[in-house]
Amino acid sequence: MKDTKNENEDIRIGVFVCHCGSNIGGLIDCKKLAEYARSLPRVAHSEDNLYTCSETGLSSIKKAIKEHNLNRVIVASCTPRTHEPLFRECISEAGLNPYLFTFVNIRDQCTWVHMKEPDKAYEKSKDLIRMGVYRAAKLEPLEKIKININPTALVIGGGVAGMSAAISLCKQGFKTYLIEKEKELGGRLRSLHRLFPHDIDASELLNKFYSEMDKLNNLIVYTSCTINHLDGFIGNYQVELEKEGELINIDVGAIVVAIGSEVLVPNGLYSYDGKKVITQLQFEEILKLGQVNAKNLVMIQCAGSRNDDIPYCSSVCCMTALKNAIVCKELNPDVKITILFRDIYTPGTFYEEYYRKARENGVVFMRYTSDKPPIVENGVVKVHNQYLNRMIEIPNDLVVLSTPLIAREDNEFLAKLLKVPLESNKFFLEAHVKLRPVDFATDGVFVCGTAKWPTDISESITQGQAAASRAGLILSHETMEVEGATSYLPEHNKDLCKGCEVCIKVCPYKAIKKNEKGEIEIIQALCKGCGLCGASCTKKAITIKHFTNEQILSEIKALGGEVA
Amino acid sequence: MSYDLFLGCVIPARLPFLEASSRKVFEKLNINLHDVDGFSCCPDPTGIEQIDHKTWLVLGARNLSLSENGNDGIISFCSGCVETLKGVNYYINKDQVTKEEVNQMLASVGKNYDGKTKVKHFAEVLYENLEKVKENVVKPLEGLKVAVHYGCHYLRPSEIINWDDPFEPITIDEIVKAVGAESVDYDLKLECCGNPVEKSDKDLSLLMIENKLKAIKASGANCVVVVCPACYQQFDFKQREVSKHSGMEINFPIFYLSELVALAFGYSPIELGFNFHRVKPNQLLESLDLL
Amino acid sequence: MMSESKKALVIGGGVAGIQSALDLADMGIKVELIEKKPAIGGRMAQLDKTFPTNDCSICILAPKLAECYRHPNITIHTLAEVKSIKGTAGNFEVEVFKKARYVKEDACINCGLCAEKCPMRVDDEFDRELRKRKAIYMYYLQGVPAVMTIDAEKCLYLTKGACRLCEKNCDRNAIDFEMKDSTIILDNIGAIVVASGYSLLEDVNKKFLNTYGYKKFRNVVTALEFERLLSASGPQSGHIKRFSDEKSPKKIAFLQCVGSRNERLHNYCSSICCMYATKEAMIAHEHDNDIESYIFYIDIRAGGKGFQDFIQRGVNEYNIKYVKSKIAQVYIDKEENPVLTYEDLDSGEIKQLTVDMVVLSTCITPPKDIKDLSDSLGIELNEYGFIQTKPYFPIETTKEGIYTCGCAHEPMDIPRSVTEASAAAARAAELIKGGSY
Amino acid sequence: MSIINFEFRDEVIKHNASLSYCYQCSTCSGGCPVALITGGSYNPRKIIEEALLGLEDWLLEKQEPNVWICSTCQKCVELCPQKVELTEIFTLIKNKAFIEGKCPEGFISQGESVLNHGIAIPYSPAIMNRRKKLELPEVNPAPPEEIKKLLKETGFESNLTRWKEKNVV
Repeated sequence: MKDTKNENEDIRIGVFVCHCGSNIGGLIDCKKLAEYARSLPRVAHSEDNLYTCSETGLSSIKKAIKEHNLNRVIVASCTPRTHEPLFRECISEAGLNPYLFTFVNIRDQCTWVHMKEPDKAYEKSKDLIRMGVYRAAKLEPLEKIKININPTALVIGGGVAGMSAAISLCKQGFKTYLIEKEKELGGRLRSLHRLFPHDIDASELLNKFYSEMDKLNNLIVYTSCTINHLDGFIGNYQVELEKEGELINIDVGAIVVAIGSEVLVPNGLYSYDGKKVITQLQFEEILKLGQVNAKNLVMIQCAGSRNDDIPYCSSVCCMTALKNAIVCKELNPDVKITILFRDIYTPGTFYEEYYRKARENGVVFMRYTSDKPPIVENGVVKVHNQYLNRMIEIPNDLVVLSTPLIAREDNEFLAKLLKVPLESNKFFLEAHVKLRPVDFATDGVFVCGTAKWPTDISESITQGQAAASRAGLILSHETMEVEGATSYLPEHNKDLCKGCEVCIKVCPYKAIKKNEKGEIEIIQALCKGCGLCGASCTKKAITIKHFTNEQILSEIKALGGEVA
Repeated sequence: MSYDLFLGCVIPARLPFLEASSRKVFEKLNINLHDVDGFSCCPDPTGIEQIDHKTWLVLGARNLSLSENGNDGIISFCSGCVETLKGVNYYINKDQVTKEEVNQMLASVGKNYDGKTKVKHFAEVLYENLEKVKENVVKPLEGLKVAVHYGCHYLRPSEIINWDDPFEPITIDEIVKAVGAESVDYDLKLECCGNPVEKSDKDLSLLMIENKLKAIKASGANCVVVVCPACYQQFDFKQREVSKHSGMEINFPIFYLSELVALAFGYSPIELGFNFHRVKPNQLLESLDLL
Repeated sequence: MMSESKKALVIGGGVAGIQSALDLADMGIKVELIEKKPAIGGRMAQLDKTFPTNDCSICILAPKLAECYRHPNITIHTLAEVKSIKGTAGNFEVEVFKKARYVKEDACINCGLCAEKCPMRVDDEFDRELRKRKAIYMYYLQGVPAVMTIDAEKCLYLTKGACRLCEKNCDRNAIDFEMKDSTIILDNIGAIVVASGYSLLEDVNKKFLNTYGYKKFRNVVTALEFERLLSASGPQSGHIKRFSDEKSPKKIAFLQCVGSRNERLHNYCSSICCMYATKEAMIAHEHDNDIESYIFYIDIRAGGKGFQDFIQRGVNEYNIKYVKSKIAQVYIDKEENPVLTYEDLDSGEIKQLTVDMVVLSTCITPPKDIKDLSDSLGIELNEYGFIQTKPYFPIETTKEGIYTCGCAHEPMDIPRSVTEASAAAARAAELIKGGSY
Repeated sequence: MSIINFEFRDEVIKHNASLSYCYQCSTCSGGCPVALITGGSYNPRKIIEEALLGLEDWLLEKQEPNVWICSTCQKCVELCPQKVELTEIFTLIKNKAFIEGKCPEGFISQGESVLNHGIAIPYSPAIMNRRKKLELPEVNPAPPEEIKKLLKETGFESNLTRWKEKNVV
C-alpha cells in the first residue's frame, strides 16, 4: 500500500460527481459541479458520472487514481448508509487506504429535500463538496482492528430455547457450554403437562432434546450453575461461573441469553387463593394427575395483563387456556367450561383451528371488556356480557386465572453484566425489533426465548436456533475486523485526562473503563466510534479517529468560506 | 322433456292467472307439464316449518313421493314450494335417521319416499332453455325497464337451492334480457320483500316492501318482475298502502316472470289475465305499444 | 461428515431468503439465491413502513439488498425458478429455469433511456397495477440487481417482431434480444432453504371480494394497494386520493378478516392484518391529520413485542377507532362513498357509516405456484396449502436437508420471518459444515 | 341478571351442532335486513348468543329479541364465516315456542287450514270460476283425511290444540 502517512506528502484529491440517473442530474448541473470541484485547492482530478456506483463509475475511479496519482477520493452522490462500503472497497482495490474516502451526500441532502429550489440545491451542493474537499485533505489512513475469535459458545439458560441454541451450535461444530441454575435442564417444559397445538406430552418433547444432547460430545452442561462475573468483548469473553459453591472459569467467543421468564402470581387478583381460584400452571398440575373434581369451571383471560401495570399481551395464555380446556374435556366431557376473554389470541393456521376445536368440544366463550371485569364471588362468577349487554351469572366450583409471563428478577443483574439493555417491561431489548430480532446492539451477545418476550414453544425453539446462527457466524471466523474509526486516548494526551469518568458514564457501549493503574482505557473492540466520549471529554483528551477536531473544524471553516 | 307440475297453494287458489301464463310458456317451449293428483301444501317454509319442522318434513316427503315416476322430476312456479321440496330432499339425504323417521310416518298412510325426486324452479328450467326462449320471442319487450326481484328462497340457502349465486345472481336478468327487456340495477335488489314477516309484524313487513319500492323508484325502472307468489302479493297488493304510508306516488306493474315471457311469445294481456293485477299493466304496455 | 465445499440453496429473495443467505454467507458458506422476480426484495420492498416501529421499509431493507448483491459468497439468480432436484440431504443437485432478461446485467446502468423510448404501456405489477410502466423497466426503483428488464410477454419486438427502440437508444449496448431462456444445474448443494413467501387473497380469489365491491367500487382498495398509495415512491407519491374524484379521504374504514377466519375460504388467521391495518391508519393520519380511521375487527391480535402499545397509540394519537363488528358487504351512495352497515356492540344498535375509502385487510394465502414448487422439491403441503412442517420445529419440512422460513409455511410478521430465516440458516449450516461434533 | 344454562345450550347443539362454532363476529347482525329496519331490537347474533348461553327464558318466554320476525331471507346463513345455520337454529327455537303456545296467531290459521284441508288456501267457488275462464284444469289436492292422519302422527294436531287452549281469546 502507498505510504500516505508521510506528513509532507502532497495531497491529490479526486472528486466524482454522480448524476444518480435523474435523481441528481435531473435537477442540477453535475458537469458544472465537477468543474467547480476542480477549482478547489488540492483537487487533482474531477469528473461526473451517470452512476458512479455502476461498474463503469467504479472502474473510472480506479483509472483516475492511477493516472492522476490520487491519494484522496470524494464521491458526491447518495448516502453512505448504502454505498460507502462499496466505494471504500473500490479505492482499496486501487491501493488506497479505505479511510481516505469521503462521501458527500448531494442527493438526499440537496436534490431530494430541495426538489422545488434547484438553484439553492446547486449552491448547497457546492458548499458540501467544498467542505468535503477540506475534510479529505485532513484524513489519515486507519487500520481496522483485528481481533481473534475463540470458537466457543456459552448459552445461559437450559430451557427449550437454550437447549435448541446449544444443540445447533454444537452441530455447527462449536464447543458449547450450557448452564442452568436449576438442578435439571428443561425449564418451563418440566412444569407443563400437554403442549398445544399438537397435543403431545411435554415430557415427550423434553426427552427428544435430552437424547439429542446425549449425542453431542462438544457440549458441556453445568446445572445448578449461575454466572458470577464476566469480562471481555466479542470473541474474547472471560466468564466466572459458580456451581454448588465451586468457581469455574471459562473463555468463550459468543454468549446466548436464554434465561426464560416467570409466570405472574396473581396475589389479590379475583380472590386468588390457590385452591378454589388457581392459575393455569396450577391447573396443569391437576390435569397431570388426571384428578379434576370440578364440574363447573371458569377461566379468566388477561388476568393481570393488558392493564396499566402489565400493558402487554402475554400471547401464550389464550392457547394455554384452550389447551387445558380441551385436555380437561377429554378427561371428563361433562365438565362445563366457560372462558372469559377480551380478545382471543390464536394467530396463524393451527392456532385458529385449535380455537375452533375448543368451541366444537363445548367450551363456552364470553367476552368481557377491561372496564367491566368479571366479579369472582364464592361459587359464582358474575360477568357483564358485552354481547347481550347483560350481567350473566356462572355458577362454578373452580376458577382458573390465565396470568401473563413476566420478566425474571435476574434480568437486571445479567443485563448489567453483559452491558445490554432491557425494555420497559424488563424483558431484554434486541438490537432491532425487525431485522435483528435475536441480536443485541453489543456484538457477540444474543438473546432468545421468553427472556426477550413471551413466546410459545415452537417460536422459542426457532429463536434458539436463530441465536445459534447469529453466534455461529461469528464463531466461524478465526479473526474478525472491527471498525477502525474509533475513539482513543493518544499517548500525548494521557496527562490531560484527570479521570473525571464522564466518558465512562456517557459511553453507550461500555467500551471505556479505568484500568488497575486508574488510567482511562478504551477497549477498541467495543467502541463504535459514536463520538460521545470525545464530545463530552472535559479536557479534550479523547480523540475520535476519522472525526478528529481538526477534520471537523476544517469542514466548518470551509463552509464559512475561510480558505486554508 | 316432461315434468310433474307442483302447483302449491297460493298460485292455483289465489293467483290462477300466474298459472295460466306459466302453462302457456312451457307449452310454447314444448316442455310437457304433467298434472299430478294428491299434492298437499308443500308445506310453507316460512309458515308450517317455523312452527313444526317435523310436520314440514313429512308432508314434503309425501309430496315428493308422489312424483317417483319416469319424468324429469318436479317443477314448481313457486320459490317457497321449491325451497321446501329441495330442503326436504336435503335433510332426508343428509341424515339416514331422519329419512327413516319420516318414512315410518309415511308408512302409516301407505307411502314411502326414497329421496330421489329431482326438483326445479320454473325459472331454472327457462334459463336452461334460454336459446329456445329467444327463438320463440315474437314481440321483444323493448322499453320495459325491469327491476328484477329474485326473492330470497329462489337463491338461498345456496347449499340447499344449489342454483344461482346467492349474492350475484344472473339467471333472471338473463331471461329478462332474452325477451328484449332491460334489467335495471337498484339498491336492495337482493333484499327480502318482507312477506314472511307479515304473519308476525304487519308494520315491519310493510316497511320492508316500502324500502324496496322506494329503491326501485329511484332506479328509474318502470316495472318489477318476480318469480314467487308470496313476493308477487307483497309487491302487487301492498302498493296502495305503501303509497299512503310513504306519501309517495308508487305505481309499478308487477309481472310474474312467466307473464313477461308469455307476452314476448305473443300472448295477449287478456289471455294472460293481466286484468287481475291490482296495479294494471296496460297503461305502461300501451305507452310502449306492447299491447 | 460433510465436505466444507458444499453450498446452500436459498429459494426466494424476500427478507427471509435474504437473511438466510446473509447468515450462511457470513459463515463462509457459498450460497445460491433464487428469485422469481427481476429483483430481490420481496414483499417488504413494497411496504411503505413496518410495524411496530414504523420505520421506512425500503430504507432498512436496501442495505441488506446491497450487502446481498456484493457478498462474495452469494450468487443471485433472478428471473429464476427451481424445476427439479436430485440427491439427498448433504448433496442435492438442482435444476433451475432462468427466464431471459434480454438486458446484460454487467452492461446496464439503468439510466432509463431505453424505457423513455419504449412505446408499450403495461400494468405495473410491483405497484399492484395502480400505474403503468413500460415493457422495458426497473422492477422497482431500488431493485437489486439495479438493471432493466424486458417484459417478454409485452415487448413489441418479442411479440410482434418489430420495434427494438430500446436497443437503438442504449448507448451501452446492454440490450440483447438474442438472449434465450435457459436451464442451469446447481450441484454440490448441501442444504436448501425455502423462503418462497406468500400471495394475497386478491391474487388468488377476486370473486370472493365482489361482496366488498372490490374492482367494482373505485373507492374500495386492498391493504397492499393502500400501502403503495401511502408510499412516497408509489403511484400517488404518498398523497392519497380517491380514485373516483381525486379527493383526499378524511374517513377511512379498514375491514379485517377479509377471507380469513372463514370456513368458506381460509379458516386460518392471517396474523399480521390487525397490525398492518393499524400501521396504515397511522401513516395516513401522519400524512393528513384530519383523517380518522375505523378498524372493524373480530379480535384484535397484537401479541408481538410492543404491539399492544402500538394499538394504544393508534387510539390515543392517531384517531383510530376500533369497532368490534365484522363487515360482510359494502355498498356505495351516489357520490361513490362506501356505506357500511354494522352493529355497535355497546349500544346494540345497527348503524350505518359512510366513509370516503374502504381498505380491505385481505389475508395472506399460500403462494400461487407453491404446489409446483413443493412437487419439484418433493416436500409436502399442509391442509392449509402452506408448506408442511414438523410439530414444534417449524423450520423442518417433510424432507431432510430442506428447511423453510417465513410465510411459506404460515402467515407471520417480519420479526418472526427474520428469526426463522436465521434458524433455517443454522440448520443448513449444521448439515454443511457440522459433523465434527 | 341471567344464569348460564348448559342443559338448554346442549339441547340446541344436539339438534344443530353448527351453533357451537359461532364466535360472535356480528356479520349476521350487520347483514340482517330486519335488524337494520328495527334498529337492532331484532338481532340474530343476540339470539345465537342466548342459545350459546342456554338462556331459555329469554328465548322462549320473554322472546327478546323476537325470533318470530326473522324474515327467513337466509342472508345471515350465507354470510356467516363459521357456517352457523342460523335460520335452522331459529326454527328449532320457534318450534319449541310453538309447543309452549308462544307463537303469533298468523302461523296458526295456516296450520289449521292445512290440518283440515291439506292445503293452505281452500278453493273458493269464485276461484273455481276464474280458473275455468282461464281454461285451467281442475285441481285434485290431497285427500284431507290422509293429511290429518299424518299430522296426528307428527303431533302437529295436538300442539295446535294446546296452543288454542293457552291462547283463548
